[in-house]
Formats: sequence, C-alpha cells, structure tokens
Amino acid sequence: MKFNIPIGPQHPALKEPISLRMTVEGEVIRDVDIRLGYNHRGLEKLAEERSWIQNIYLTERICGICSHSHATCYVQGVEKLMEIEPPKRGAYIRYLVAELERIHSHLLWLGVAGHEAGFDSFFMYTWRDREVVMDLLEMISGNRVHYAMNTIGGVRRDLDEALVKKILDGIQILRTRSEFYFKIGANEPTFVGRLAGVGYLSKQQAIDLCAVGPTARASGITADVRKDDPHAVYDEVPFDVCTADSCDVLGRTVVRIKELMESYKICEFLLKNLPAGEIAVKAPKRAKPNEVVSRYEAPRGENIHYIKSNGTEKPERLKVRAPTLANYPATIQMLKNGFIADIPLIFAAIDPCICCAERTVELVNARTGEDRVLRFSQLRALAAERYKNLPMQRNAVWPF
Amino acid sequence: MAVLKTILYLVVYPGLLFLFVYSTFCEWFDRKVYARLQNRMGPTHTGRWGLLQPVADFFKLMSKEDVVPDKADKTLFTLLPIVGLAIVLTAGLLLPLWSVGDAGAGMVSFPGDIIVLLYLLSLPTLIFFLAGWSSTNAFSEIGGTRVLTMLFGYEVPLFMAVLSPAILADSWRMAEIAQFYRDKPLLILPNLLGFFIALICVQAKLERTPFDIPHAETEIVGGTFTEYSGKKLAFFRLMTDIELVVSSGLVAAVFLGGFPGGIGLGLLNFILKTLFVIFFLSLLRAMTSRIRVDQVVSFSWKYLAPLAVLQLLIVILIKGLLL
Amino acid sequence: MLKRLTRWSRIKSPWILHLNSGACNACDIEIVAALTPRFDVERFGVLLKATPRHADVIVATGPVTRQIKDRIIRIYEQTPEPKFVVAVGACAMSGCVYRGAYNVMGGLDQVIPVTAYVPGCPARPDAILDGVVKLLGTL
Amino acid sequence: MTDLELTEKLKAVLGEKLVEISNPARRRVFMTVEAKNLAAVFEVLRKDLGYTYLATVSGVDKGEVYEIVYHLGDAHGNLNVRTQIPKADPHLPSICAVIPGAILYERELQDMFGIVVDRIPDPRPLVMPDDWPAGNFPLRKDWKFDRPREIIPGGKK
Repeated sequence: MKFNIPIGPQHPALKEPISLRMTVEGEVIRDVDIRLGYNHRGLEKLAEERSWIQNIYLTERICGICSHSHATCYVQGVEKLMEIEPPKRGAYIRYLVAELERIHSHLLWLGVAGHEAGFDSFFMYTWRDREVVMDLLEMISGNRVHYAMNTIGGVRRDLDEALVKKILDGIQILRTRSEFYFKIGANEPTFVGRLAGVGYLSKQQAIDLCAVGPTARASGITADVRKDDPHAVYDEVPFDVCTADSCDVLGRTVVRIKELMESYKICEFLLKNLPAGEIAVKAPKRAKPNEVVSRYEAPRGENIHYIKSNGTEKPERLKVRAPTLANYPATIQMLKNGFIADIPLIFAAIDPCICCAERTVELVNARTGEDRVLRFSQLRALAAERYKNLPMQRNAVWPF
Repeated sequence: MAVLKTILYLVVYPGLLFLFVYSTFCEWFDRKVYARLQNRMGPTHTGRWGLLQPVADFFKLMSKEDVVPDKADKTLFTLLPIVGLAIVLTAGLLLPLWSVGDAGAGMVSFPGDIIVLLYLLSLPTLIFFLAGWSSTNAFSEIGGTRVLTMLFGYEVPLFMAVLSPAILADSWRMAEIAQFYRDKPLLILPNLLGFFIALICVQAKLERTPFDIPHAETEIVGGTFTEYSGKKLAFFRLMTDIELVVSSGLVAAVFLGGFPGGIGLGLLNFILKTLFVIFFLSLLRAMTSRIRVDQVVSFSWKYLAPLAVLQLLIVILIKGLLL
Repeated sequence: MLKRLTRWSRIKSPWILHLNSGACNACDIEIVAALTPRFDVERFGVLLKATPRHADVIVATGPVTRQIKDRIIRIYEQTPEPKFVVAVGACAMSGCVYRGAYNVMGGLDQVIPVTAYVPGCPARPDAILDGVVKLLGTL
Repeated sequence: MTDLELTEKLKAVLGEKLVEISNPARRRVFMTVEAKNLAAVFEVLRKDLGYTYLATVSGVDKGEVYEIVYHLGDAHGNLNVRTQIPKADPHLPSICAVIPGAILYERELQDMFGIVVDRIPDPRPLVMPDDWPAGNFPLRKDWKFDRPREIIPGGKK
C-alpha cells in the first residue's frame, strides 16, 4: 500500500514552514518531494533598496540562529569593497561572538536532535546549558538573539576585563557540563540506536550533491572555510577540522560535539590573546564599483555572499547562499528508503534553517511517482537495495 | 439496599468518581516527576502544587468546540471515546480493591478475573487503532497501524510475565494471588524479572516514551488523536489516565502483594503501590528516547519474550522443587 | 458555577500551537526556549501541542509570506473554538525589516484576527510568557 | 597552489575558451567564458582541476545583459566563472550533467530572472508562491513592486 503523507508546512518536527511530501509504503519512504517557498520573503530585492549600513540589520534577520554569521559574512565583503580593515581588537571580538554563536547553535541542534528522537530529557538538559551561552551573548551584545555587534569597519561594543573573565568562566562551565551530559547521551542505548545507521550519505554522494558543513564533514570530507579560506583571525587561531566517516546521523552528531569542543578552545584563545586598541574604524558611505565574494563558515556550513557595488550608497546586488539550501539535494538522497520514524531525525541532521535558505529560493525535487506492481523477486531485490543503501554501521565513536 | 450499594460501588468507590480523581492525581504525579527529572518545575500554579492541572485540562477540553472531520466515519468517531472509557472503567472494577463482603477481593471477583482484566486492557489498543483509522487522516492511519504493530510486540511478553506469578500462586484470581504473596513474601523475589518485563510492557501498552510511537509528535503530529478535539479528546485523555491506574494496579496486585486492609488501609496500600509503579514508569519515560516501531517488535521478541519464558521456567522450577 | 469552572479551566490550561509564518527563526527558538527548564511554561499549565485540533492559543511568528497565507487561514479554521491568536515578534506585528517586501503580507493581522501582540525582535521568552498570561487575564 | 599558478594553469587548460581572467584579491579568481562553452568548461574544471563543489550561482541584471556568476570553491580558495547572456534572448545551458548539485541554483535563476535554462533535468516552473502572477521576475531591475494597501484591524483611530 502506497500513500502520501504531507510533512509540513506546519508540523511539530519543523519549527519552520517547509513542505515535504512523502510517498510511503508502510513505514518505508519511497519518494520525497520538497516544496519550499513558505518562508520566502524576497530579501535580495529588499537589499537593493537599502543602504550599506541598513543592510547589516537586514542580513542579520535572514536567520535567527545564525544571525551573526550572515551579518559577518556581509560585513567582511563590504569591508573588502570599501578597502578598509577592521582593527585587530574589533576582529577578535567579532569572531569571538561568532564562535559563541556556533556553540549556541550546536547546543540547540543537539537538543533538537534529542527532541526529534523523542528524548525530551536530553533536549531539556542541553537547552538548559544553552542558556549559559545565551547569557554570555546577552552580556556582550545586549540581546539574546540578534546581537547587532557588527558594523562596517569593526564591532559596536567593547569588552572589559570583568566581562572577559565572566566569559571564560562561562565557557569552563559549559565545557564540563557538555562533557557530562554527552556522556549521558552516549550511554543511552535507545538514543544511540536511533542515530546510528540513519540517513546514510556516502562520500561520493556528498561530493556530487555539493553538501556543506557538518553534513559533508560527517561523510568524511574535510571542508571548512575557516581552514580553507581563513578570513581575518582564523589563520592565527589553532583549531582542527572535525570529521567523521560513518556518514550517518550519529556521525553528524559526533562532528558537532567535536566542533563544540573546538569552539570552546577558539573562544579561550581569542579571549586570552585579545589585543588592545580600537574596536572599529570609520567607514566611507559609498563603495567603489567592484564585486566581492565573501565566505564564512556558519554553524551549518559555508555561507557565501556575492556583493556587487556600483558606486552608490546601495548595493547593486547582494546574493546570499545559505548552507541549508546546499544541503537539500543531499537530504532528499538521505530520506529515500528510510523509515517514517527517521524523517525528523534525518531532516534535523542537516540542521535545517529554512529561513536562511529561502531568502530567495524554492525548489521541488525528486520525483518518480509511478506505481509499480511488485513481484516477490522484485521485492527481494528492493529489500537488498534498501540494505545496500542503509548499512547499519556503527563505527562512529562518541568523543568521550 | 444491595442495589444502592452496587450503585455506590459503580459511581463512587472504586468506580467512576474515585477513578477520575485518582487518575487525574496520577497524571499530575507523572507530569511532576517527569518535569523534576528534567530539571523543570512542572505544573505549579493550578491548585496547590499544581494538583488540579489535569482537572483543569479536562474541564477545558470539555468546554471546547467539538470538531468532527467531514471525511471521518461519524458514528464510530463519536462512539469510540465513550466505549473506550467504559472499557477501562470496567477494568478498574476488577481490581482487588476493598469491598464489603469479602475483604480485599474487589467489587467483582471470580476465578479467572486476571485473564478478563488482561483482555479488557487489550481492548483500548483496538480502540486507539479504530480511532486512528476512522479519522481518515494520513497521520492517524499511520498511527493506527503502528498501534497494531506494537500490539504484536508487547502483548505476549506481558501475558507471560503477569501470568507467571499466578502460576506460582496456583490461582487465576487476583485476590488469591495477592493473598498468596502476602503469606509468603519471599516468593515475590523470584518474580522480579517478570515485574520488570511487565513494567516495560505496560509502558508500551500505555504508549509512553520510549514506546510513544503511535502518537510521536515529531513524526506523525498527533498520531491516532490528530483529529480529535474537545470532549472526545478529554475522554481519551481520561481513558489513558485510567488505563495507567488500572495497569499499574494490576502490576501492583500481582507482583507486590495486593492491597489488604479494608477501606482505609487498603486505599493507602493501593495508592502507595500504584505510585511506586508509576514512578518507575515515569523514570523510564524520562530516561529513554523513542525507538522505531521495527525496533519495538524486534526488541520484544529478541529480549522480552525469551526473558518472559525464562521467568516462566523459574516459576515452574520453584513450584516443582520447593512447594 | 459552570461558567466559573469553564473560565477557570481555560485560564489554567492554555495549550499552545506554534505556527511559523515565514519568521527568521529567532522568535521560534525563543518560544521553544520558553519550554525549557529556565522558563518552563508548564508551570502555568501551558503545553505545546502538535495539532491545531488540540490547541487553544495559536502563537504565531513571522511576517506571513504569500505562500503560507492560505495555510495559516486553514490552521486557524481547524482550531476549535474558543481560540486566541498571539502575534509574537515585530514581524508578526508589522513586518519588521521585511515590511514592503514583495512576498510578505506584512503582519499577522492582515490574515487572521489577532488577540494579543508581543513586541520584540525577537521577543524574549519571558515576554512571550507574559503575553500569553496577559491574554488569558482578559477572559 | 598559489593564485598565480592557478591562473596559469587555467589559461593552459582552457585555452581559447577563456575570454578573460583576473585575480582581484587573495584566493579569489574571476574568469569569463562564453555561455555556449559553459558545459565544456565545467567538465574540464571538474575533471582536470578537481572543482566539484559549486557554492552557488548568482545572477546580476546589468541592463542590456544578465551576468551569471558561478562560484566554485575548493581548498585553495574561490574560483568564479562569469558569463553573460543577452537580456533579449535569455538562454543558458544547464550544467547539471556535470555538477548535479547545480539544479537548485539554475532553478533559482529561472525563478528570479526569467532566464531559460536549456536541458535542465527538472524544468517544472518555479513561480514562487502558488498564486504568483506569471511573467513577474522580482530581481530584474525594471521590476517594481506595488505594495497593496494594508488592512488596519479595528479601523483607523
């Protein structure tokens, strides 16, 4: 028996509107059709009507979870266009906030993964910890989510000694707590059993479908813009690119946990080596006609902004590519032949940020559709195919 | 007089009213324990310590608009909550709670009542399935099929686990089983394995995490109850709560020595023992994550069923060698 | 008496449905954050429900995109009476930075009737909680 | 590999298909090719230079022409392939055969600029909302949006 189930646009597993249309046979998904556009707001057109400064606040509101990433990516590009360089202290504070945001985003993701797997206690614990980093961000910037720290030529708020100490303390608390809680998570067999072997994406598929971020890194691809194309401070900071080879949701979890630890390290390095001086330089109002490609490793993967100026106060074109969009073809691949029960997990595993992806795009994809009458031999072939696609390998190890 | 007494039994204690009050209390207890285990406060501001929260939920749902979807089978859709409620209330009457004539024997007590109770507890599963199926909503239908799939998993281990103490006690009557274990409390120990198997199976029967697959909200929205609203949902919630009380009462009666002591002490015994069982169920709910429906079936046939057989073997050996 | 019971139960047990109408995620995570240990809305009997059929209060965010407009109306109609809508965040109130973009309607009240507005970009979890409680106070 | 080496290598590999190449900033190489050569160029880039990761495709309305920029990324930095198609006859060859992940961005181009992508594997129209009027392409510079009047709930005070 085959029937269609719609997931979304309003669905408890998705905090944001997107529509997934699944063709299922029993509990097995045979076909996936993604329909976006529910969150499309037309931001790129809007950006052409705003000034350079106004656009910082616009790009910040592309997404609430990675708001600093988009703003930073944009500001990096505009600084190159205007040929100014932020002062060292300003850059350090900017990327400190960026790393804190990565911590908040990854903790959020872990909680969501727990929730999608029906492990609400894990969700509650990680989100309780997340409040620590939210407090730190609030102390630095004055707001919990849209920090508005960036300005063209630096940042808008300085840190003092007391705050630096508080942040270091906070990171220490976070580190011990995350280690403790992740140990709990690793020892819960139902949880690990739910994650291992789910949502398989082989390395070759990940390359072909241009996957980015932790999704690609969990398939064994060492791609991290912070290392490949180090912007501003990242060539001074020691850190490792985290990868896993298991190609499944467990691998993606492991990658994110390792990245959390790396982020704690980066934050500590940035705070301990915080140079003295100004935090911002004055920026001109206009930019010469030019074009620039700005890349930034957001928590979900590579953010890329293409900015073109035409000598006026407004950009000629601002093109935003958010990481989630790049991961959609991979998601469709992962969902096929999975179980209904795994839809939320697989979908959550790319850490979908639909609002990012949809500032301008929609897509409809993957359709075979035709009904088939199956004979027993075909059924066996199908089963074999399914097991080929879904190897239950569990060689991803928890980092503790 | 006898008629009046029967009506009293049916409506007040241990019938409708008592089960309503006690099941709402149990829901509160469950929610509170769950919340405290998650570092939260749980219901706090409704009544003292939030005790009245489930009652408020019930009355709110009763006062809400009742929507019946156009495509649904209207008669079935409307009847199911009432029938389900009636079934679990009947099951509640079978518990060996206080009654005047035969102390500790229950309102209705006869040899074989444990079997009847087990079957009455199987019926809600069918009600859930029909509820999902008659809604004609894709999510409800998947929820309904999941209900049935799970039934194949946990039902047999549950029966075997619950019946092995009965075999040891050599009786099919709950009051007598309880009496037997009260007389020989040491014999509770060999049944420990069965107790935990029964706990897990009851958790699955009640569709709570890790077995909340039929209404896994992140996967299939509200599952079987997606289309239910207002009064019908209120009845279903009450039904689940009473089912929780009755099945924990069953486990307590069979494994923990029943509820002796007449009206006062017997009630206290009942409350303490059921809360003990419910605490375990809440613990299980807080500590695990939802598993897949195929994992449920393979888990119960790979682990639960063999262990239940082992339990049966232990019981038979003890019975043959020691008694 | 019955009326008072009903009123009391409605105030004490508001079940919410979270609805995203094209928001930037910030308000949404703040709504979810309100469920977590620090804020814990379950203290007030608030439960996050999955389907509109079970909900009393629709907590909606976002400037309402053209594509989701019809779905929002449908979800609003699916919710049984009595129902209330809380618009969370500047977007749901007026469109925020997206006001004037070609694909947004500019506020939730353009589409469905709204009972309470919670300002902020994003609204803090405590503000959202306050909004829901204040709304119930008007019953 | 430095930017200079990359530039030289590209010149050598692509030969006369390469119209122009520049290196405005560190790790950023911009090159221009003709639209008809696109598929062949990407074939070469993928096979000989190992560019598998297409970050995105940007379109720019430059008055007479549409400028399409393909942003490729790898460990050395960022290679941008630029091409131009006339606005009067906006046809663009698809590169999905070479890089399957390009499908999204090509559909985005169809959607936002009204560019016709030839031989695209999934040509379903990409009108944004379901009720979007046909023939409106928001990112064209000459497209203006007329905001409808807003309803003020409860009337104007």
